[in-house]
Amino acid sequence: MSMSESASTPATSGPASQEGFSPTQQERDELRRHGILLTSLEELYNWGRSNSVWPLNFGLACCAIEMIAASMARFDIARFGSEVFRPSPRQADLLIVSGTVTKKMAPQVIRLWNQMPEPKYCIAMGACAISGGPFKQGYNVLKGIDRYLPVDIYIPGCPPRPEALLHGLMQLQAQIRGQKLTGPDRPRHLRADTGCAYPVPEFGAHDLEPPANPEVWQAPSLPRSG
Amino acid sequence: MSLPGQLSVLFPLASGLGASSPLAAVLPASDSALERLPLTLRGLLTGWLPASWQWLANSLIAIVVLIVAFASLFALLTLAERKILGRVQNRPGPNRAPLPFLNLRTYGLAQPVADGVKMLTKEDIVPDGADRVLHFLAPIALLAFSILTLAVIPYGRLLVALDLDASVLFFFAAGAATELAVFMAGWASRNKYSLLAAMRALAQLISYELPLLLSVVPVVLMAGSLSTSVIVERQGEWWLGFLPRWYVFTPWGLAGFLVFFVASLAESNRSPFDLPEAESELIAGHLTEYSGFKYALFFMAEYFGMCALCGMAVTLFLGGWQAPLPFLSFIPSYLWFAGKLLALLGVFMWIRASFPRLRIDQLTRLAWKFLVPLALINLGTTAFWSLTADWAGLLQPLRWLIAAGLIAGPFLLLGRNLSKGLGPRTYRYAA
Amino acid sequence: MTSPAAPSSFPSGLPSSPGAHVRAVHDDFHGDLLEVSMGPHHPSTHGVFRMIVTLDGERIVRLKPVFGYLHRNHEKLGEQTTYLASMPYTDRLDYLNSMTNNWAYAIAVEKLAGQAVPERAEYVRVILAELTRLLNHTCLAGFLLQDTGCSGTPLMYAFREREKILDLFESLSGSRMMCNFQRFGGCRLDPTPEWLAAVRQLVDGYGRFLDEFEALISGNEIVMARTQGTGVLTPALAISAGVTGPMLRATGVDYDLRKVDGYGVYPRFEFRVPLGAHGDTYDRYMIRILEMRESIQILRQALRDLPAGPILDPKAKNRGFRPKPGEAYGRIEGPKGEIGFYLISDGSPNPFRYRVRPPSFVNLTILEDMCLGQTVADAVIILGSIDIVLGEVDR
Amino acid sequence: MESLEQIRERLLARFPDAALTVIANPGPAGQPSLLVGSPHAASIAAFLRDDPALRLDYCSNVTGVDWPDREVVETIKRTVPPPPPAAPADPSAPPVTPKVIEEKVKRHIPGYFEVVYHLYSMALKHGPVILRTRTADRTDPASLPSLTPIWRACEFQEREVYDLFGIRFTGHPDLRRILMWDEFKDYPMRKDYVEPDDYEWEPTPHGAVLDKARRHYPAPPESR
Repeated sequence: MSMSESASTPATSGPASQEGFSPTQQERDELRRHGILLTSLEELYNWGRSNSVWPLNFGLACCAIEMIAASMARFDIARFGSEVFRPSPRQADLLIVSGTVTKKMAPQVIRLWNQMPEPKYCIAMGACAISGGPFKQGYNVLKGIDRYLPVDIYIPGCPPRPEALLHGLMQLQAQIRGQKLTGPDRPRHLRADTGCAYPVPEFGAHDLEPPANPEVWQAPSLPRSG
Repeated sequence: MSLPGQLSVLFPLASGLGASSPLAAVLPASDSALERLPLTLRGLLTGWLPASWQWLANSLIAIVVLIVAFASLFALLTLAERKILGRVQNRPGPNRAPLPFLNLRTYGLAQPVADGVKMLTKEDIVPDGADRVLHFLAPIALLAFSILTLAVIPYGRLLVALDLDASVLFFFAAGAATELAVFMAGWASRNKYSLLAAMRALAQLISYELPLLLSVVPVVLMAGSLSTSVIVERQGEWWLGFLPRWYVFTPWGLAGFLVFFVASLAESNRSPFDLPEAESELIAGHLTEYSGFKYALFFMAEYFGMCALCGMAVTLFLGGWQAPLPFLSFIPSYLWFAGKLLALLGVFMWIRASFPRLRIDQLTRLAWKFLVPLALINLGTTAFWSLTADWAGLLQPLRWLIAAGLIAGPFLLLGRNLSKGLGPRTYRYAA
Repeated sequence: MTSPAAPSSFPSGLPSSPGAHVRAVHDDFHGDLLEVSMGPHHPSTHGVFRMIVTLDGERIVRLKPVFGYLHRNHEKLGEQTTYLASMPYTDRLDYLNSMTNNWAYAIAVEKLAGQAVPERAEYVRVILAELTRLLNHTCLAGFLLQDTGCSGTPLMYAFREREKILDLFESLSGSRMMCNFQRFGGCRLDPTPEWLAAVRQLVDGYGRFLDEFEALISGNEIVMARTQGTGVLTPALAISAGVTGPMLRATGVDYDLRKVDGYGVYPRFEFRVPLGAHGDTYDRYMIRILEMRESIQILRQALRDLPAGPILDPKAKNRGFRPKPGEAYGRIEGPKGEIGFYLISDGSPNPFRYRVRPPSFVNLTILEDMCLGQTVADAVIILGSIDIVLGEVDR
Repeated sequence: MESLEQIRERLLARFPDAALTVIANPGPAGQPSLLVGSPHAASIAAFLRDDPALRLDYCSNVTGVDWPDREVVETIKRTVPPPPPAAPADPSAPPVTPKVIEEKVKRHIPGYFEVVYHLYSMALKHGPVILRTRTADRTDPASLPSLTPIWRACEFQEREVYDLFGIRFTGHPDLRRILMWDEFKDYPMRKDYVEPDDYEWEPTPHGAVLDKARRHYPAPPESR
């Protein structure tokens, strides 16, 4: 504790430096500059999994080509340690929903997600995966994968440029690094109340049944009359 | 001057290096301190123990050192492989992962650590209806057999964990058992892709076991011993005082080395023979249903197997820990071994970055119709080489010519047969 | 199997429900067969395509393709929007070749409305279409080799060239992949001299890239062993099955719409049509390589002869566009084969019927015929050599 | 290549009782088509494929069209005869010209399904010849002969027409749904298809979308 006080930054004067010391990232960086390492298992864990995000080798539509382009020499997703595109969901950490999810494909996407081991992350890449995009009015197009899956990062664009995917990946890494492993907002796989398997919709006579997973997604209500 | 006969029976090694050898003067009379460094360190650790306990303690230390050394080599190799692949493909490769807690970017050196942390903490999934016991045992068995093979390789003049009389036999016996583990993994996963991969793996590994073994027999024949240490010692002489007498620099040795190298590519499931985990065909093959640390164990075992086979290739054909030139002998032998090993591993990675994959029938055809006959012919050539050991003067080049012809002729014939009907084509254009 | 109309005479009684996953079948074949579902998530199905493969050991005894995992209702949406609003949707049909899709649609609408196109626009269209052909064939070669198990190296070099072409597209149209560049009666924008100089530079360097690619790959023994003699297609079957594009020409049938229809200004250029003799995977690969060399020739001539003038017909009307009632079928030689648009107008701003004739969907008809008796590993590269893009197959 | 009329003449000579109509194309494309009655469609297709002068060996495009019932308002020019002169005609008067009046006539055209085939010849490099077959009405099950036995290219395209339009092709070897899943009951490319209501509010001033929103939220939710 005395060390943190010696690093005379304004941040350390807060109540955080009293009991139950949990320094913020800024405080940590400041301490690091003074040669003091503050660490915990939590930080090691988050550091490890944020720097080794292996995506599933899974492409849906147009965005998949840009996803491939992001792993190619010009953009080289390998710099972030993410070029290990695993073909089997068992070894993947990240599901990049790259393209239009049709109703015929949606159950398979959810099955793939269920087959991935925790901790796992989901990126909705492109307008179609976010909301159905230009094909939203189509009868066979799912209006956003977030109706069935918990999405961590949304990358807009039609299709997003490879740089956008890299940015999304970096945002995901930052999100992982910021996670607290205890407390009410701990990640999904450390909670007892949420299951890791999501219900797979059935093919109905006219539509998928159910059309959305109510635990993940609620239909927005019309915010104005009319 | 020469050692008493009794002693030379007791110490075959010593007699090989005996003062009767005209090259004894070139070799260092005694090992340098650097050469003895590993033993000195071990002595510091176990020297205080009673003599009867020392043997056990030394063995334990050897085991721990082997595992730790190769586990860290594995970590480095994964990074090296990604970097080499990146270099071949005109891109930087992993270079971000900052060192933990320091935010220091060191060319991605921390990448394997991050991967390791993540792998350790991943959820372990066993599919419904899978054979849980075998599913659990397969990676462990594979790793165990791979580590066993590492035990008999002489890493330096004084460094061999298990110096058996028949260590070559031991090596291939333990290595062959890995096939069982791969099949276990494929069968226990209850996945059709895994099963297909397991069948492929069996067909492939058994096919290549034969040329692998047959390519070693000439070495055993020439060295007159099944002990890896002796085989390395036998390669420690010099032609004309400066050309190393490694077996790879003889016609039969070169052919044997190439057969061994190709077969070991196949035995370690490396491209272009990575059919059991052919990504574009069988998802991830026998690894399809493995997640988390079990998958990491498989990965590790694959690299251990690769290291073991490369180490064996170095031992059998590339002179083991011997220095390539007499005046370089001051560098400790284990460094020479490490250098040769890393170079061979680099070739493995280079090949992986360059070649497409064979089909399973072409793969087995290559083994049975090309490598096995070639290895057998090589065996005959070695016999000729052995019989003509006393040819001297003008007969010496003749001996080389005959041996080279004995191998090159069948090589060309068999190779032509292998690629029958294939070739570049010419195309016509519409009028 | 819920479809009521499937007759029992068809050899396949396989369940087509995507819910029915892999299972072993025992029927009239000897021995035990293994039924494997490849896809819709599989590393080498080029998207969300599914093949239900029945295997005897590694040999394929039956292969049923399953489509529709990317059925995005393109035709329905096309009938719900105006003629011009469908143009960006055509970009997303075959998302590697937006420029040729645009052109095929523009040609169909121009036929429907009797719209003339200025000469400069025709030349620019040829330039863009041939650049697209280079792009598509380069990527195809890369993906095909990826399917044979190269660890990404040929694909990386193919994508290096793709990025160069995409840079050109981006600087011209503002978008890398979804260019939305053609209009009814010309093009959206006029290329600048700097852009044309950049194209010239790319075209001059492309031959060298092809030489390098070929030196490393076309003569590689493993590539030849894998591709020669696999997936043989006979000319008679190819014609009957409506196979078009490089796949048809690899069987030796001389049918190139650039020569047959002579649309645009293609009759003014000198180029040859390479023909294969064996109809196997290697021929399909080599025909594409040779076509790229011809494309370079066309590009050189088009860049040399590019006339001045308007890029868009001044009388063209793209907004509030209402063609007279009637119908038209317009087609061009896309990189994957004949891409056509069939339009029926009833005089309203929206097409009454909007139909895409997708080359890769029709080319898939003979997938099973080509794969029977081959191994799983062959099926993967045969599929790769057909050159499908699921956006176009399922629409 | 011969004109479509000539082809029709030759076909009629071969198949005297076939129903063959040339449908003109009013647009500038100039692609008329040949309407073929169902009973003879397969034999006519085989004739077109094998005839040495035509050799239409390549069926490029197969598609369905849904023509719903429509009311067509046609403008018909009618000559009205001059009214009979009430008075004895004055011979010097100018002759009464017949009067042409335009009147609008409503005509009801019953709906039908149509399948269009675009045929080309790879051997002789000509085309297209456009074939059409029609159902009598729009009632289910609509059924038309399959041309897959003549051209393999029709196999998947006819399956697609079956999937999206609900036209059953008799003689098709493997008529299953191709794009939609098997449990699906509707035929989405029909003009009267109503898609499932999974509408989601989106901030757009687009008229059609707002209409849809009104249908989806019948009563406006309580104001906030």
